[in-house]
Amino acid sequence: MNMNIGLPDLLLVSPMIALFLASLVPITIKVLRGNQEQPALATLSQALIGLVAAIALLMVFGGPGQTAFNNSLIFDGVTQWMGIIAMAAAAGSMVLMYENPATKGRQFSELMFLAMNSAVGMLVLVSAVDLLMVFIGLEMMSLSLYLMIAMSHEEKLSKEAAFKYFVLGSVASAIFLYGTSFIFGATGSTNLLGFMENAQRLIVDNRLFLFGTCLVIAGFCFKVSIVPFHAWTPDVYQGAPTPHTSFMATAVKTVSFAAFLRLMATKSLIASPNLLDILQWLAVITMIVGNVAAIVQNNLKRMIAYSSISHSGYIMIGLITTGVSENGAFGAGSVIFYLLSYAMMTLGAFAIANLMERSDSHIVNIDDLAGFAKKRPIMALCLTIFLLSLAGIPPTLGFFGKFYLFSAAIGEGLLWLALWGVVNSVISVYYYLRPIVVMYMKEGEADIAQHSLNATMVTAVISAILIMSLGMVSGPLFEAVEKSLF
Amino acid sequence: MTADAFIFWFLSLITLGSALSVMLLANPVYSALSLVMTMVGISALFVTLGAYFIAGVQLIVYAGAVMVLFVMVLMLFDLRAELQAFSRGQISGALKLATVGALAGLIGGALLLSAGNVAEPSMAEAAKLPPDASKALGIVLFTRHIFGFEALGVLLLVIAIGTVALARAKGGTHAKH
Amino acid sequence: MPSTDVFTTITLQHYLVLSAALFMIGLTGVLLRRNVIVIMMCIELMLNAVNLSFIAFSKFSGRIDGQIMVFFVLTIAAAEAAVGLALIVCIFKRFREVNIRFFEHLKG
Amino acid sequence: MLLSTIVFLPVVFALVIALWPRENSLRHLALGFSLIEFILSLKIFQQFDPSSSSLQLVEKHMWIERFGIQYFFGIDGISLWLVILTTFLTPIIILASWNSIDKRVKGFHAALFLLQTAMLGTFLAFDAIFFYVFWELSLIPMYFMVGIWGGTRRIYATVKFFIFTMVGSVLMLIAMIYMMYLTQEALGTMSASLLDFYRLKIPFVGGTLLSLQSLLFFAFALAFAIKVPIFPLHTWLPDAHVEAPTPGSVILAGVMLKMGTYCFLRWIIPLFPEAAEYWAWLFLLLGVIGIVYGALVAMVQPDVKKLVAYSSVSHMGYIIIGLFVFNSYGITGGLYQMLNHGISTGALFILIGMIYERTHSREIARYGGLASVLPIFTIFFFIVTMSSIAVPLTNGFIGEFLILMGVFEKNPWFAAVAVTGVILGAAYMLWMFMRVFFGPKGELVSDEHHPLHDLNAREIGVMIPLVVMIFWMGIFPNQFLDWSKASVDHLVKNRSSYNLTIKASGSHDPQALPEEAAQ
Amino acid sequence: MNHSLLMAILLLSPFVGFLINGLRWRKNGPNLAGGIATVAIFISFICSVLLFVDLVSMPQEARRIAVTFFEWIAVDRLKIGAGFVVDPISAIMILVITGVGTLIHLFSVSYMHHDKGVAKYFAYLNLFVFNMLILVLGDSLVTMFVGWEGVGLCSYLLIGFWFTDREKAAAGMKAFITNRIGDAAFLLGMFVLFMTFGTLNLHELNELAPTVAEGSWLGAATLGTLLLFIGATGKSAQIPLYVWLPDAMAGPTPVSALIHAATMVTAGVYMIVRLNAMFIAAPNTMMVIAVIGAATAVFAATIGMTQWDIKKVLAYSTVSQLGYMFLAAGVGAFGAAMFHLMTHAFFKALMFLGSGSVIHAMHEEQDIRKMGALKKYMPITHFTFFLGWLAIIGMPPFAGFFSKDLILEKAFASPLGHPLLWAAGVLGAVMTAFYMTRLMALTFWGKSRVPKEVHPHESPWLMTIPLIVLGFLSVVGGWIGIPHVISAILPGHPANILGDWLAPMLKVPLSDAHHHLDAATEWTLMGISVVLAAISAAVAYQFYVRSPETPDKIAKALGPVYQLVSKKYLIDELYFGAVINPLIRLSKNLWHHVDVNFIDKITYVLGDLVRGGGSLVRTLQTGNMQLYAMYVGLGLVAILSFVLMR
Repeated sequence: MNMNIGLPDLLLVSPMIALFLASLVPITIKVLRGNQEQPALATLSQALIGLVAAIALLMVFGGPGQTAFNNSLIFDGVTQWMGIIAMAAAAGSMVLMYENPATKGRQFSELMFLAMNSAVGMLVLVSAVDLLMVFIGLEMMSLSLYLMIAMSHEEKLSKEAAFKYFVLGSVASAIFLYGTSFIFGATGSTNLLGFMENAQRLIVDNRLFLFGTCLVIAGFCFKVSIVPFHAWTPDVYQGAPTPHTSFMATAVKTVSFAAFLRLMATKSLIASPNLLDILQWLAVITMIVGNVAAIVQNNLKRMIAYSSISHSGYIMIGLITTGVSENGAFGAGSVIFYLLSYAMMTLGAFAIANLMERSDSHIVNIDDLAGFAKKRPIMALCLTIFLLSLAGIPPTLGFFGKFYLFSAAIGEGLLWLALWGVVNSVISVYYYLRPIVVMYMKEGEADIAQHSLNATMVTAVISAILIMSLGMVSGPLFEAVEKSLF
Repeated sequence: MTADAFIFWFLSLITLGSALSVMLLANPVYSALSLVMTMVGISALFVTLGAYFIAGVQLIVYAGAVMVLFVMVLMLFDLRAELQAFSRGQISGALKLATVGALAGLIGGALLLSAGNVAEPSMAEAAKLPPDASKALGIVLFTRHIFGFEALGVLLLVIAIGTVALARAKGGTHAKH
Repeated sequence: MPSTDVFTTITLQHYLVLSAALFMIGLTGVLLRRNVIVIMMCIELMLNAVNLSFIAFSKFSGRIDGQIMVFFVLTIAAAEAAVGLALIVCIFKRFREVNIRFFEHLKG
Repeated sequence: MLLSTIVFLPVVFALVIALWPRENSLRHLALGFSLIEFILSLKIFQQFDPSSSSLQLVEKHMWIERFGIQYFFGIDGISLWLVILTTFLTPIIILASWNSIDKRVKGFHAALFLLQTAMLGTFLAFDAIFFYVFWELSLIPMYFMVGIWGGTRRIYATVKFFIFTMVGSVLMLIAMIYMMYLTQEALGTMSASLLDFYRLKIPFVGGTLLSLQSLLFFAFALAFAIKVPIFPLHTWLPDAHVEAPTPGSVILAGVMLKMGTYCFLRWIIPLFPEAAEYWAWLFLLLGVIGIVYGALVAMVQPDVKKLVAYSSVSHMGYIIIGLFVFNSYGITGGLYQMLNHGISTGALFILIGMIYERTHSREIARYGGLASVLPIFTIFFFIVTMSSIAVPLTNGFIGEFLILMGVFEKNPWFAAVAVTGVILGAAYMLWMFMRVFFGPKGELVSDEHHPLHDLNAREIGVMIPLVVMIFWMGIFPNQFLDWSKASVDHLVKNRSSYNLTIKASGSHDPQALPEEAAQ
Repeated sequence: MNHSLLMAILLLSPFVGFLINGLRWRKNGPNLAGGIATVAIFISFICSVLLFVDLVSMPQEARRIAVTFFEWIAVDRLKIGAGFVVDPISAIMILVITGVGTLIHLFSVSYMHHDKGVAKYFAYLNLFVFNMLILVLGDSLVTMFVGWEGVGLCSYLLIGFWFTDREKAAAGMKAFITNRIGDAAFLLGMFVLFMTFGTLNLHELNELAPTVAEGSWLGAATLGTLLLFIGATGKSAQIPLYVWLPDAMAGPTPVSALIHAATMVTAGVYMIVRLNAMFIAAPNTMMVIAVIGAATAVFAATIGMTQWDIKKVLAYSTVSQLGYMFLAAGVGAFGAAMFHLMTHAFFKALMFLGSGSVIHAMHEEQDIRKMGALKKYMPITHFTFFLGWLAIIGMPPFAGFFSKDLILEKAFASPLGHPLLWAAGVLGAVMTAFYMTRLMALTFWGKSRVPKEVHPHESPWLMTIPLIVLGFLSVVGGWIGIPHVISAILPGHPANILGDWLAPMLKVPLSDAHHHLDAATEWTLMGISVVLAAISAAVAYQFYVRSPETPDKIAKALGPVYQLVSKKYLIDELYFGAVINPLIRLSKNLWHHVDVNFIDKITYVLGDLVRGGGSLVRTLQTGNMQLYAMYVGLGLVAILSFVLMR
């Protein structure tokens, strides 16, 4: 056993260490202050500094394709990009937490502590190539999240959401682990790099491996809410406080896809047409279910939840592309790029939802947006940009995300998936337009939060600007992503 | 029938039986006790498989710690046997059973036919694997899986603080009405 | 001959099927029981089934990593149980109810 | 830099308007801006060489290298006039909507300029994805224009408009991506440049829908057909027109529908020559059905605006059949008819807007005898009507005549059916004219409390340029056609192996040279 | 003087008049407006005369003044210039148009004196003349078509001049749309010719026309000319598109005189004459033209006999007379057609103006049953009208006699003719004599039936002068086409000046180029028609002056037949019932059932499908987490069983 673990490994995992250490700061201060909350802004800044540090360290030390701790962690382009996206999205969500009535105020330090450790879990997840590490990362992230949701000041729905998420998440974990055990049985290892060369042979010959892979995939599908493993998503997204929903929809989804991507990068799909087919069907069904269900929603968050399901379907296209192509960089790049755009626009959309919430138990319906454009023209414009971007209308970033995704799919001959994708984006236009219609074209007095929400608005504006401007320079950005992979 | 086989069948019977009672018994306290029984059974099975350390941990962590938690919570709630242990809805019930049946059939079938699918015993490692593998386990755990181990530590810390925080939260376990 | 074999020679498959049976029992419990605490127990059952599977594989393939996995799973399962029970207590305080039927406010 | 300036200057205008602090001088500012833009677009004539069929005033930079997507503007005889049409109509629209847009004035003008950018970009972009961005972008301001400033059923109309158009364009996007891969196969590197697309030889098998070229053809054609719109994909148009505010209708009819027909000419016909040839019958048939159907349905509309909307369906049918006969007459006529329709239908919508401002009704039955009350208005309306029904010496005649001639050359039977549109066109327009303007005064006209005032100086000022254009284009069509002749001839002659070169020399723009050298 | 300048002045002078009056339509009073308009036309007339003089001075074969101002449309092979040509045929036309036009303008000054829109009226009238000049001078079918539609447009405007009356506005619309039907065919005809011969230039077309008669109905020349002829039926009010002309009488009476009698309606005939070589090459077309012409001549005359509106009678008479012209053209007697066109322009304009004078005097009363004995109140009008009457019923030596006689002779004798055509022509002439006499009798002669409150009076000199001039022309107009048989006994007078003038432009029927009747036959034919017409006139005089009750008796005796004829054979009703109303019903059905209930329905159904799917998902999302867990299980089952397949 070659066990030389040293400084390089520690440097590689330094983002996680830094983030963990940073997470201890607010809670320690709280303890030292005799269980008194320090000013929330201080807590937030500490958290953000931690995240920024993590991003910085990730960029500095996370070289291309280095592994750490005996191949259980890998630091490559996927890790870096996905990590950065997740950390940025988490940071954005934390800013929302700072101003949401259901999360701000008391216990903000604890909340930040949990959120940051959830982010640590994410960093583990994005760098994990060992299914064991994936599991640890997943659990670290999820368990913190369950607690975060349950800690909401809102007392009814958030509890229910947390519990639902918990039970279903645990079942999914069990399924994932069961699959891992099969893979372990079949290969003698849980390390993806360990059986990567054999994966294509095993998936054909070895039913144990095949089933194990399927079960693991099911576990991932649950996390990224692929139909029919999606059912928790709308309920939890709706019940959780808006910033947490944003956290889940952006950061959690990103890192879950990162781990999923690692599995897909074993290229086992190339050898298994059946698996390929079923994944394609899952992607298609996910897009359809997410979109048609979103059409009939009135609750803004629930609508975005369903739309998030459909976006998972789009991203699945990219994953499948990665899985079937010899050099998966294009597909993986498109997935990362899509997640980047998706995280930004979803974060923005939730920021606006945050803006609308007046109390910790306030439910925001789409019709409440009437008159919003008059009252807050800039915010309305931002929401418009987010929604159009979600719908994939050029020249927003969302369009380019879809463009790369579909290009990758077509490049791998998955034309019909791309076709389903665009058909669905037409369906999605219908419900993405609805809030715009209500905002601009219906008369009404939008009831928006009275307290100051500057940070939320700044988040929204930054997201909107990035969505519009990154669209223009998406070419170099995408190339940078693609080149850094594999 | 060898002793091994007998022990296996005996333990499986106990384990499965108690697992079924966890699932079937209406009174949650009985369920909990059956679960303890299952844990013990599984622990014994671990022993038959040569994982002595794990068997011990299993007993301590599960039968000891986790189950105590469960029972405590049950006591806290002061629950009696439920009138309806199972969800209503015959169609959904049947569907659920069918689902589980189908899943069991698929996985069980795959496992039964999996004889040739298991990884070749790794000669190098098998040679090193002593009858009591605790030491080897420790070595592997603190070398190859050191990061996971540390991460686990972090996780436990987080959970500890998190549950306490939840308990103190508005509407949490200590919240007043 | 095979019939006696099945009973006398305990192979990997025996353990695997046993673990599968446990897993399915656990899953059935999750699907059908109404008491949230029992559901939690069933989840533990599923995780134990997984552990059994790992150990069996570990034994029969001669790799110790399976035991490591179980070690981790055990710990995390315990943590999960703690979180789950905390949530249950939390819910019970709010709803005065442990019947799963009462947690259906979020739907549609 | 000229084309880039022309395309993107309106965005700057939109921003300035959005940030302009004073509400009352907003319209003047917008009018000034639009005039600057128009004058700037006239500079194209100075630099454009009508004798060349090449792409001119080219600006070409790599945008997304990975896919060979370029920032690629160029102009040739086919797009030239549509660009001018767009910049010409904008000041008129601003002037026409001086009073009718009374809420969110700022937003309206910003949207208008944004829309102008999108439309100009559509006409000038020569890279598939670059083009697609403009194409889709044009939906958004229009969507808001109808949705915010529109009539009572505006939301239904605008969502219908958006989704209909979107349906077609997404398939086009897929086809574009597919073609980019085809360029990769054929040329080694991926390219989204239209000029590279032209070089492709896409396999075609007659008799089946499933050959590659046919599939791509239909993927593109659907997008454009919805935009045009071709029967039976037209139902969004009447709704959108009726609900849109006057300027929205004008833009929609004047320019946006042309985006569809222009793209047929720019994309479909040269890119898929065999498929276009093979499926021409379908488009001729649908075009002819559109002509007759649109005219018949227009005849029985109770709402003036809806009548004009259906007349657009009819007129666009002419353009389609003109393009799908692939001869000089048809294509020249089609191109000319695009301009005509833009001017005359635009003018009709402006006029309807003017009367709507006065009476707040568009119901034909409530009018009557308007001619004796509003004589100047009547004169303008009559002139525009004449243009619309293609009376000689107005612009409409040239277009229709050439189109019908082209169609006749290809297939006399289609021409024979299409020519009924000439009759029906006169029938529905004059019948409407009679019911609105002649006869005894209707309830709206004779209302004592609301005496109607004839057009004021501003409104006359709006109409004069349009009327001048109607006659100018009718009497001196050659002055217009000469600029397009080389391009159209080039297209007609080399349709089966069309390609477009970039004009390298003789450019007046000194900056253009190094750029082209870099290519 | 420079020809192109002359031509430009000729064309633009009315246009300038139009612009002045059009732009100042609220300010220009009747005298100023009328003055401008009349002068404008008169300038054109002078130019016409100058051009005519130039033309005469040229050698016979080279009589052609062609001017192209600019290239109008040039696409591929199609090269149409703004080219105008004065040759013997168009020279006659421009003289008639500007000459008669000037007179009618002059008449209008007084006639429209009290109308508020007088400047507008003159503007339209000038515009009409402008377009008419383009029509006749255009050197290609397309330029001709410009005028062709332009005059239709002016006709529309002038018929609906008093637009507050919905009936009148509708009449204008009817005229335009009916014309459009013809125009559509005209367009197709142009295309046929262009695709075959590669040009639309009239001169070139005539040159290129096949020299051998086409037998087929689908030959280019036949099809093209047939379609052009359909265009002509629209413009020149022939069966089946004549229906607009009677209604067109809704316009001011001078308009009827100018447009619906003298000039515009003859455009169809003129077109055929212009393209005579092409038509000659298509004997089938010629046959159709002749038959339609003859049928129209008779048919319209029968209706004319039953009408009570003075202008309607004249209108049907016009239709009938136009039928004669087509009959002439159809038998290849293009010269005769032109001749009759010209004489008809004189006498019909005269009669329309005369009727205008009467209507003016009767305070807008048009029903001849309320007139009678106007002779004493309006001597000049009566006298000139009387001359017109003689001319139209074909009494020698009045203008109508010569032209009509020439037509009848050709119908009988031309290789394309047929005795039946001649017979129809004679029948028409007989009926013409009857209804014209009836008109004279009821209006000017017999007993006065004028209501007491109306005091008829002679019109002012501005109105009577044109009448006198036209009356003079109605008398002498025919003398330029005196047949050889007559000139033989009238020494000193040259025979058939017009025929010789036109000869170089016209092609004679292909077979038998030098066919001549012998004098006796000619005399006989002449005699038959004149005598029959005279008898008919006498009978009518007897009926309507001597014993006014007889007609009623006859009408009663004829019963339904009379009713049918007096209701114009119910053709309008037929058109409405069989074509227009079904079309409108169809359109409504298309709108409701195709657009609203089918195409939109599909989109709604698709939308509902999506929404239905959404609702389904909603119902599956019950909130029960065990069910969710079951979905997970089901998904797992699906994946596992799917990967096991195959």
